[in-house]
Amino acid sequence: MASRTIPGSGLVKGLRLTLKTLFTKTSTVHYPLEKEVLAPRARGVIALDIEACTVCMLCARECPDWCIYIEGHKEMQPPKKEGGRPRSRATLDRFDIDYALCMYCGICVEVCPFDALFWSPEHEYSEMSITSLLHDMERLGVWLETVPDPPALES
Amino acid sequence: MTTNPSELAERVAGVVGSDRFTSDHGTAKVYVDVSSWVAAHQSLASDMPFFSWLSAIDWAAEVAVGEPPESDEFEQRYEILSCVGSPDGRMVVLSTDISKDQASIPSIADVFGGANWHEREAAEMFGIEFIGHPNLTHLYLPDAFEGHPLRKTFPLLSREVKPWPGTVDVEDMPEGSAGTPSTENPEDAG
Amino acid sequence: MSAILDNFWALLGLKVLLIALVVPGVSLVIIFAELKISAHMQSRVGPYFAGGRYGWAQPLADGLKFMQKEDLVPRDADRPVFKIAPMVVLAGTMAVFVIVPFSPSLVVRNLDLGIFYALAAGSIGTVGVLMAGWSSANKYSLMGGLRAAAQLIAYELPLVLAVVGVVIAAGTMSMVGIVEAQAEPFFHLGDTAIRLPYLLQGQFVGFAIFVIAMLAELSRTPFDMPIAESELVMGYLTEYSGIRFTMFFLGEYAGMFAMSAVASTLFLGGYYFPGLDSSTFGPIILMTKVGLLVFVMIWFRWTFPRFREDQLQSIAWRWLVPLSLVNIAITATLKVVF
Amino acid sequence: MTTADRQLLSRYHSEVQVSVELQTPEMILNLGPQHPSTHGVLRLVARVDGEVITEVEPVVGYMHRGYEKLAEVRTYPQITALVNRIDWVSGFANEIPFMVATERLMGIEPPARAQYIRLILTEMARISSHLLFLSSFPLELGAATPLMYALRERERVLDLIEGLTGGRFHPNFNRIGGVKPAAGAGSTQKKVVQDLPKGFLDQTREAMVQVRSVCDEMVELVLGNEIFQERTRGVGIIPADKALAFGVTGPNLRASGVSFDLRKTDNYLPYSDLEFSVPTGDNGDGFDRYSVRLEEVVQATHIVDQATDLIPAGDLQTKVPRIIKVPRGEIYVRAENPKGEMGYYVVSEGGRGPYRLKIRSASFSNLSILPWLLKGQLLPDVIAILGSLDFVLGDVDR
Repeated sequence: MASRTIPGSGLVKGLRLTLKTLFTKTSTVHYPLEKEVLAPRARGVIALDIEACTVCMLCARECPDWCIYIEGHKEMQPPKKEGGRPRSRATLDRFDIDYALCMYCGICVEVCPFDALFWSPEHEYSEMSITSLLHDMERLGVWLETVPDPPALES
Repeated sequence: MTTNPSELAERVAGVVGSDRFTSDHGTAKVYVDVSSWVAAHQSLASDMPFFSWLSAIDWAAEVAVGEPPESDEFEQRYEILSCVGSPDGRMVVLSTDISKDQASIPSIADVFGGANWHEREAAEMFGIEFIGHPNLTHLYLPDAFEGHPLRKTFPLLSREVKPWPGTVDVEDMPEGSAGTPSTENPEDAG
Repeated sequence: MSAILDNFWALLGLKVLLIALVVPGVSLVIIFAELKISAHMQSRVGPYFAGGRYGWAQPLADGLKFMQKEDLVPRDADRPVFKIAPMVVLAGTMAVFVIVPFSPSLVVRNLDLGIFYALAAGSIGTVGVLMAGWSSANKYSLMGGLRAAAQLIAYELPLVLAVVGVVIAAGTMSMVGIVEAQAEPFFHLGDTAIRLPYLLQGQFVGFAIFVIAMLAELSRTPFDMPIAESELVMGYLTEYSGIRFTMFFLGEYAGMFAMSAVASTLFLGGYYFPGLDSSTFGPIILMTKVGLLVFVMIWFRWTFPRFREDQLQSIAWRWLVPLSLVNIAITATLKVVF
Repeated sequence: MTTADRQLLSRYHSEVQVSVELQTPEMILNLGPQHPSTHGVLRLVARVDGEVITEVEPVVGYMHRGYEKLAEVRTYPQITALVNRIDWVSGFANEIPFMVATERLMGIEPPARAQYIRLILTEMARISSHLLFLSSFPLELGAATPLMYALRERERVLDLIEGLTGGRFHPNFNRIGGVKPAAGAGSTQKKVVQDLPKGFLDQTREAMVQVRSVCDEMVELVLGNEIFQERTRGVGIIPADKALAFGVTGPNLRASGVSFDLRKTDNYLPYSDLEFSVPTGDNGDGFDRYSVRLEEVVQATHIVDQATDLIPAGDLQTKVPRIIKVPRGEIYVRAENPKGEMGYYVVSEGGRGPYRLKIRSASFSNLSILPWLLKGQLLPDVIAILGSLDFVLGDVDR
C-alpha cells in the first residue's frame, strides 16, 4: 500500500505555497501595539444613560439570562411650570449588569422604550475576579462616551 | 417537484393503513395506532429510507414549567413522534399516543439504525420504555440521575433557586406614562 | 597555554566543554528559527515580545520557564527508568558530535570509523525513547513509545544503507577523509578541475533516502507519529515536565543539528567549498549547509500532514531499503569501472 | 484493490490479527473527554487491540444544556437569542428554521429584503463553518499551516457579519417577521435603522474573491497532497444506505453519493431564485467529505455574489404585535445547516412560549453512526474519521 504515484506534484505545490507565504507580508495585527478599528455596531459592552432610565424594569424582565439587577424609588420632582403640582418621578438606586452571565444578545437595548441603553464596541474590561464583572451604574455610565455614532447606510 | 404535503399524508396513510392524517402548515402528519407502530415503519422503510428523528411530547394538565395547554378537553398522554423522509425531499411525521401509566412502545431501532440514540434520549427524558431496544441506558444524563427532565411535572430548578432579579419597590407604572405595555415574563403572569 | 593543548585529557575536556556550549547554543538558534520561519510561513509574526522587538530571547524564555516548572514523576511510574530516559536520548545525540568535522583540525576526535560510530551513537536515542514510553505508566505514552521504537528501527536500515553509497565512493569511513575525497577534482574541463560534492557526483538517490530517513529518525513531520499531538496528546512526552521535558525538547533540536551536520559532511562537502580556505572558513561553510538542511526540515514540517503508522513502515521496507540497495550496487559498479 | 475491499479487509483485519498473534489482553482506551481532537467534550470508550479498535462506545452528554427544557420557560423572542448557540460554529444558520416555523404558525411572511439578508448571512455562516472544518481537519492529520490560511480569510467574513449585525458568531439579528429593524424601541434608537452599512455589498464581493482564492490554496496545500490523500482515501467509508438509515445528513451524506440538499427541496429561503450546484462525492470516505465541503464553500460564494446583486429594497420586518403570541398548531421546518439538516418541531398552545420544542440537530445523527463506523479501524484512522465527520458537541448534546 505504498504511495502509488511518486509523491511529486502534490507535495511540491504545497511546498511552493508555504515558501511564497514566507515572503509575503503577515496578515496579523500586533494586538497590544496596534489596535483594530471595530465596526460601529460591534456589541462590546452596554452603556447606560442614567437620566433617561425611568426604572420601568422592561430590560430586566426581557433578559433571557436574568442578569440585570435594578432597584429604584419614587421622588418628587419640582413642577415644570411654576404653580404646577410636583410630579413624582422614578429614579435609579441600583442598575447592575452582570457581564459574567450576560450573553450579549441585545434584547435589553432593543426593548428599552426610553433610549437609556446603548451598545459600545469597548471590549477590554476583563477582570481578575469574576465578581468584579458586575458593572454598577457609574461604570455603565462611563461607557456612554465610547458609544460611536451609527454607520452610514447602503443606498 | 416534491408532492404537496396533503397528498403525501394521504398516500402514506394509505400505505400505513391508518385514516387520521393532517397536513397543516405544510407538515404531513399521520396518526398511527401503537400496535402497528413497527409495521408502519417497516412498510415505509423501502420508499422513505431516510430516518430523520424520533421524540415525544408530554401532554399534561398541570405543568411545573411554562403554561398548560389552552384547551382542557385533551387526554393526558405521551405522544411519540418519528419523522422519516426520502432524499428527494418528501418527509412525513408519524405520531402515536401511549397512556401515561404504562408508557411502553416497541422499538424501531432494528428497522432504522439511527433510531437507537433517539429512543435512548426519549427514554431517559420522558421515562418511556422502548421494548426490544439493544441498550436502553442513559445517553445524556449521568447514571445516578433520577427523574425524567422533559416531563412537564419536572420543575426547572434554576428558576426556583434564583428569584427574578428585577426586585421592584417602585409601584407599577402609571398607565398614562409613555404607554409601555409590560411584556410580563411568563412565570409572573402564570 | 601549550601545556593545556598537548595534555590529552585537558584537550579532551576543553573540546567536550566546547561541544557542550556550541550544541545547545545552536539548538536555541534553530528553535528560534523554527518559531520565526513557521510563523511567517503561516502569515503570522511569531514571537516578538521576548527580548526587545524581534523576540530573539523566546527560546531562552521557554527554557527558563521549563526549568522552574515542577518536575513531576507520575506516582506509579518506573522512577529510575523515567528519570534516566531523557539523559539517554540527549547523550545519544551529543555523542554524534565527536566525529563532526567543523574544519580539518577542528574535530573532537577524527576516528577512522567516523560515520560508523556516528550512526551507532545516533541509535542510542531509540532506547531512551522506549524507556520514556514504558516508564510513564500511561497508555498514550506506551503507544507513543512503541510507535517510536518501531519507526526508529525501521528507518535505521535505510539510513545506514544510504551512507554505504558514500563510503564506497569515498573509500574511507573517516569524516575528514570523506570531505577530502569530495575535495579531489571529479573531472577536468580544459585545465580547470571541477570539484563536486557527492550530491552532484550521482548520489541523489542516496541523499534523498538519507534525508527521508533522517526525518524519520528525528520523528519530524511527515513522520512524527510518536508525538502525534492530535492522537497521542504528546506521545511518550506526555508525562514529562520541567527540566526533563527541556532535555527532550533540546535533544530533538540538537538531533536536527547533528543529523544535518552529518548529512552535509557526507553529501554536501562538509567544511570544504572550492575556492575558500577550509581551515579558516570551514565552520562557516558547514553551518550554512546545516542551516540549509534545517530550513528544509522546518519547511517540510509546516507543509505536510503525517503518515499513518503502517504507511510509514511500508515506505521504509518497500521503497527505501530496495532503493538504497540499488544505489549501493550502482555506486559500486561505477567505482569499479572508472 | 478497491476502497470497498479495503474497508471490508480492515473489518476482518482485526479478527484475523487477534487469532494469529499471541493473545494480548485487549486494552480499554479512553479517548476524551479531554482529548485534543474530539471537537469538544466527547468521550470514546474504545476496546483496543494493539492499535486496532475492536469496539467503541461514544459517551455524550457532557455539553447537555437542556435546550428543549429551557425553551419551555421562554418567550419566542428570547428563544431566538438562545437558539444560535446550539451549533456555535455556524451561529446564524441555526436560527433560520425556528424563525420560519414561528412565522408560518403566525401566518406572516417576512419582506423580500429581510429574506435576502437572511440568505446572505446563512451562506456566510456556512462559509465560516466550512472554512473552520477545511482547516481543522488537516490539523488532525498533522498539517498546521492550512489552519492559518483558512482562518485568515474567515476573519474577513466574520468582520462583514460583525459590521452588519454587531456580533461575529452570535449575530442575534433575526426577529420574528424579518430582520432586526432598528437599534431599539426608544424614540431616537428607532431611527437608527439596522440596514446594510455603507459599502457592505462591495466588501462582500471582495471577500468572496478572497475566499475563493483560499479555496484554491486549500486544493494546492491539502487536496493535492499525496500524504493527505493516503491518509483519507478509503478511510471511514459510509455507504449511502447506512447513511440514510442513521439519519446522516449534509456534506457527510452528499459525500456518500446521495445528492440531498434541503436548499433545493424545501423553500424556507429564496434559494429558488439563485442557481447553484450541489456537489456530491462517490465513495463517502474522508477525502470525499473534504472535497465536497471545499466545493460547497465555492458554491456558497457564488450564491452570496448572486444574492448581493438581486437584493431588493424594502423594509426589514413586517408588522408584528409587541407581545408575540403564536396561535395553536404544530409545524416541523428544517433547513440546510452547514453540518446537515437542522429542524425544529414547534408545538404551540397559543401561549407566549412554545408548549414543546423538539430540536433536530445534524451532528447528533452524524455521530450516531460512530459505533458502526469505527469498528476495526486503526487508532490514527479513528482521529481522521472523527475529524472528517465535522461535528460540534453543542450540536450533539443540545
